[in-house]
Amino acid sequence: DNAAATKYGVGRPATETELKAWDIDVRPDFKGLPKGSGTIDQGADIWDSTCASCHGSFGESNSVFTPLVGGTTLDDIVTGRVAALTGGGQPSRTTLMKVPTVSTLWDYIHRAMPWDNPKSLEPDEVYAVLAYLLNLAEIVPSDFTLSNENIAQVQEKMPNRNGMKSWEGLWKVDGKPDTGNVICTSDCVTADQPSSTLPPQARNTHGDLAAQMRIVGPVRGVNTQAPALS
Amino acid sequence: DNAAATKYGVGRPATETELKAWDIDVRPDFKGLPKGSGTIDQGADIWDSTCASCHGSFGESNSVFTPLVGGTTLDDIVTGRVAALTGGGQPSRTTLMKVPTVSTLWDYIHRAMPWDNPKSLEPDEVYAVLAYLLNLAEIVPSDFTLSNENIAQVQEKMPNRNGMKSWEGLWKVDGKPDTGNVICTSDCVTADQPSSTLPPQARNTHGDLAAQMRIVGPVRGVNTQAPALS
Amino acid sequence: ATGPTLAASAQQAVGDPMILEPRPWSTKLGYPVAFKPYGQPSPFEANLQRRQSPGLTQTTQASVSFAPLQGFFGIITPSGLHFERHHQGWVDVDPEQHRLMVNGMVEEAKVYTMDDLMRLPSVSRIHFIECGANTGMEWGNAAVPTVQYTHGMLSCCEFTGVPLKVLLDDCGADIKNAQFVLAEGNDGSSMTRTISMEAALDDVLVAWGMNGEMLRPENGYPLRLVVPGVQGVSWVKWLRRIEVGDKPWNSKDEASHYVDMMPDGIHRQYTSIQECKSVITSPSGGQALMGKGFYNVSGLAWSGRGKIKQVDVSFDAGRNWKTARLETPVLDKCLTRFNIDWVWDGSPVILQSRATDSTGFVQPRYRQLREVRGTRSTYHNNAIQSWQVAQSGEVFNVQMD
Amino acid sequence: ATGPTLAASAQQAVGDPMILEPRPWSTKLGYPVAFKPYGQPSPFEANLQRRQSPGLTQTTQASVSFAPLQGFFGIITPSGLHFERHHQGWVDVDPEQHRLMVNGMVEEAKVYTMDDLMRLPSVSRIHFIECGANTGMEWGNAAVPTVQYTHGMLSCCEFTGVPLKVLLDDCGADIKNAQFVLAEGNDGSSMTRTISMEAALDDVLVAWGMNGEMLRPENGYPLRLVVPGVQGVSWVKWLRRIEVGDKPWNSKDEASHYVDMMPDGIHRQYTSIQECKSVITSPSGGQALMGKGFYNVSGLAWSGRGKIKQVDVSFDAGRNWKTARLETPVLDKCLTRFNIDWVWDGSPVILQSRATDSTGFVQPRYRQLREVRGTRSTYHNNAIQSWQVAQSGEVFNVQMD
Ligand code: HEC
Ligand code: HEC
Ligand SMILES: [Ca+2]
Ligand SMILES: [Ca+2]
Ligand SMILES: [Ca+2]
Ligand SMILES: [Ca+2]
Ligand SMILES: [Ca+2]
Ligand SMILES: [Ca+2]
Ligand SMILES: [Co+2]
Ligand SMILES: [Co+2]
Repeated sequence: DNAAATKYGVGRPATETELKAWDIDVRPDFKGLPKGSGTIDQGADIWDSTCASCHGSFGESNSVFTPLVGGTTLDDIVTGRVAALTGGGQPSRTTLMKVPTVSTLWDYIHRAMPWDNPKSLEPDEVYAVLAYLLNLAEIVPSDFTLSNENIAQVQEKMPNRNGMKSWEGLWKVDGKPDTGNVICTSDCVTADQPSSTLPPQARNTHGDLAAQMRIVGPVRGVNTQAPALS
Repeated sequence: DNAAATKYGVGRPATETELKAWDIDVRPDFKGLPKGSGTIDQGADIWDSTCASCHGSFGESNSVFTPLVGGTTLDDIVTGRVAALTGGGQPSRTTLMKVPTVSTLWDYIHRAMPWDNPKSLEPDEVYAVLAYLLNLAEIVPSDFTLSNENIAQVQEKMPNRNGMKSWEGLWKVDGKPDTGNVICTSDCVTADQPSSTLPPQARNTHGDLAAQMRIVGPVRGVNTQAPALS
Repeated sequence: ATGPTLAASAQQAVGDPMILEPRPWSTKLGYPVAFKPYGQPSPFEANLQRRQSPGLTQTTQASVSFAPLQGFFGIITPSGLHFERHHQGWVDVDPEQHRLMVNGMVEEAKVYTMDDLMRLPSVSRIHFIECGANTGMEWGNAAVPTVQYTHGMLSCCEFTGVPLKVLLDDCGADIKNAQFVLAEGNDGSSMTRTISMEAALDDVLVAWGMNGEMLRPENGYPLRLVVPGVQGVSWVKWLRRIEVGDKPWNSKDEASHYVDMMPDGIHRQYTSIQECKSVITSPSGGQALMGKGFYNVSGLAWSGRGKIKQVDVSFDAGRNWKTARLETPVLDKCLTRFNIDWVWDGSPVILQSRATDSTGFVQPRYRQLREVRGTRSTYHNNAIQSWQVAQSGEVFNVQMD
Repeated sequence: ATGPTLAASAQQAVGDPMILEPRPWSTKLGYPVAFKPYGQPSPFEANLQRRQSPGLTQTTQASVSFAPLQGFFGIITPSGLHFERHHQGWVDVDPEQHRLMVNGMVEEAKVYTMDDLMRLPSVSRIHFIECGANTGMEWGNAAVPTVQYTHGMLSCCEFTGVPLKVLLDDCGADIKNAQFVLAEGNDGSSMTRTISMEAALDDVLVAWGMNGEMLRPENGYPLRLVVPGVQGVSWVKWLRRIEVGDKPWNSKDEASHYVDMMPDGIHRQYTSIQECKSVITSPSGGQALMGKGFYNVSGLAWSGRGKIKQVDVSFDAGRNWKTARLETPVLDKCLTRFNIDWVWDGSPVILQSRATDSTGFVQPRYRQLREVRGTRSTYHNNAIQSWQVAQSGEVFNVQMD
């Protein structure tokens, strides 16, 4: 009989079954991770039938979302830093270039994927399909069975595991800003010209702007189907 | 060239014709009243064709609005106070029991009546139909011609011309309140019973209240098609 | 020992199907963004509508629709549920065709387009608007069942517009000799109302904005007068003209309506200001409490003379009072939301709220109001509202003297 | 001497047909009250809609619709035009079927219905919500044409709900040892986000009310977390669970998105707070000024760390600055509307606004931001926005270093 219940008397204790149903989050320390395992072969079947239509056969597609796999090297797996993030070679930042913790992927696939049928995968299936993705990125070998027992070791091979830092400046209310400005009111230093102007073709990429603004008032939307006003 | 135009440079001077079109208000001192006249006979024709359908042949109808005419006496015309407002005999307060200034009626009929075709009456027509109404209330005789020349004399016969006072208490921001209360916080004087409770039949006059309130929350609408909860 | 209690606790040990059986919304892909380019409330909220009070008016165009205060939170009125009061119906004005004329005791009468007006320095402020006839049906006795009908001619929005003073200055108004302005609408009734020059120079706005967007057509699109603290009928909608003058106009709604009849048969005119008032909106009439226990009693307080200073709530028909929490911001001539904890023990009880404003004015009891104004003055009923909670939990509208 | 000038002045002597020829709305009976039980904007306002930015996202359910800031007044966002950001589409949750669970480091894990929650002591407060990715398309260069797309992942509403602290207390949360809470939604993605205990105990709300009515479905009906000052993705919608814990969760949107990449390739995580920022909304990109002369330049300023203290506006690309008027109320972690007079002489000019918050932080220039954060960090672009007015009056999005 808790003190709280005495105060407002609303709500009721959650049952074990209810907690089991909803308390599904998995933390980086693997708190919340259910037991289970899955092979890459099993994962490949699930992937092909359930995931590939959106993410591509090798997680490379960017037709419905940015690629999941790509841009990481065996070297990154050693260093835990994805080198391509500093070079400019890779066209986009793939999921495996960014995500530092394997728990994140397990948790997210389990709660949200496949996108059009979320929460349909059993834990073993999540292990399997995640193993398949990790193998695509050469983080685990092709005969690997991912399980709750060995996932902590896989964590030690995540390519970008050392590539993130918690940034208190924007976390704590009194965090220290890393940028800023000073109030200057007259004859302030400023560039003579804009460093960037809207590319002419971008003027019309969002359609006729006249149709996106109020028809009366101090200013009007410009008909961007026509050339710029002169 | 006014000072204001220099400041913002928006807007433009109104023309004489524009002022004539819109500056149509008529004040109690008859400022704004256009020249013209109309007889009760003319007014009766207009009334029967244009007004009676809503207000009744004698301005007595309350089917689309409270009655315009009724409840005033020849005595009221002498005193300028409508006696029925203090007695309880008259079922409703008619327009002519209340309106102290004849300008009000001229102005309003001209701007807003007939209700479904407002601003369709010419000044002469307004004089005529107003004369008709005033005659119904026995304020002017049946051979009367109302005009801008004699309307000030008619004002002297308005039955409730002395029945209103301007109330500064609710006009000026620092007006003196005529009611109020004091903050009492414990053991305050109060009646034991409500002086009035919602009549049982009124519980259902507004339909099913359950259908008028949110379906979740701390309180719910009561199904007032059913008897009161017990 | 075998019975519903045990069965219930066995079921409890398993749990709530709403948790155990995944709901469709958590196992499907939802709707796209901009599916509704202009969004709507959930269909589950459809009960909350503006409604007429049956029998109150003879027509639907010279009538009022009441705002469902029983369902509101905070102080902002959703624009779609703003109360309506029209005298000749509402109209759909083309803003490009709309004009504002300023004339009378000015150096130069002027005409403005919406484009002109919206170029001028504007301000934005949150204010309540209350019809002078709000709670009018209750002058004689408890007459209507819910707070929608007792107090629903009340709304509160953020308004944006140009101060009327800017326009008066722009036309060179003769502020020394003029004491009044006339505001005139552009609907069928071309509603006219006299406004005091005191207000006109203080905080009156010629407004086009309401809650961040343009006024709704029912509320005067594209232009209405905002007269903070003053009864709604003076907030002339579809505003087309301002005249500066030295005498009041005694327009129809200042000479036949919006006049308060005193017990001696004399009517008070130019009773503009809405004095300090409050009402508990939850729980309120026509609702039922869902059993004993803790409740957050919530309501609204406002004053046409300034800010709300304090709201007290009584749970015993006015014998004892406790001071409620006021939500912030507490603004001038604006609704203030109050909340107070309450544990209902299941016995019959009468709830009241009593507001005090920054002038020190305390909201009157019915007896105090009627002693001065009788029971037939129609307008400006700001008496303390009482809600009677029956043992059943059903809440009734009652009046305490 | 005969020509258009004379003709125009002759016509002027007669007047404007909009005044001389009575408009239909002033010569007809209008629509009845409650014609629309839930009202809508005027059809003349139809241009103002939430819109997607073409090409920004690959799907419409993991996407964003931008609020048309160019048309807003004051600080309140009309609920129908609140920006949207969904990760798995928006859903229509039945409030009777909705549950909130609180578990983790608590004495007793509990389940609440909406009825339970709405009985608890609630508060109402006006706060902005800004997506961490707002202005994200502009990190590298001026990319999109209007303020709807540069800054439209921004809205501001009055929210009503129970402080999260009340629920944490009700469940006996171990506040000493726990440093974080997890918030989880009930949509397809069951979005999870880590919230700092500092915020949870301060001003976070478990909210059901938005602008006086229930939340809109797109914004989390019937329950969302309100985390003042913090990026929108943390304001978990369709909220179903709160877990109290001693470590952050590194959820998908804390480990793959909403992480800010620095020039050295390191990503910053848990970058929650939206720092001080401002933008001029009128005039703004894609608009044209209607000729020389007086304008009321208007915009919005906000800070996730407190109140807005001052907004300065430059009409010469940042060389000289004037302090703008701030509309009241100026509230904590809330939009503040600023206005400033301006006379446009018809020559090309660049407009900027620069906000300062109550901590003394001054909104940075692009150069200052990029010196630290580079150009590929996607989130938290709060640089000074520049609008270039061409001689033609057309306004273009440009960036000043
Ligand atoms: C119908 C399309 C679709 C299908 C099928 C699908 N996904 Fe996805 N997936 C998406 C979209 C869209 C997103 C991005 C969601 C967002 O923006 O929050 C996503 C995100 C992800 C992410 C997170 C990527 C990141 O960086 O945030 C992972 C991991 C993932 N999917 C794995 C899978 C797996 C495994 C399957 C099959 C079991 C699957 N997906 C099936 C569309 C799909
Ligand atoms: C289609 C119905 C209709 C017609 C026709 C009509 N009226 Fe009216 N009249 C009304 C209504 C309804 C009101 C009340 C309007 C309001 O509430 O502001 C009214 C109000 C009035 C009033 C003001 C009464 C008061 O106390 O406020 C006068 C005077 C009046 N009408 C005179 C006339 C005259 C004269 C005509 C014909 C020229 C006329 N009416 C035609 C419906 C009508
Ligand atoms: Ca957990
Ligand atoms: Ca299975
Ligand atoms: Ca146009
Ligand atoms: Ca006049
Ligand atoms: Ca004629
Ligand atoms: Ca129900
Ligand atoms: Co009214
Ligand atoms: Co976002």
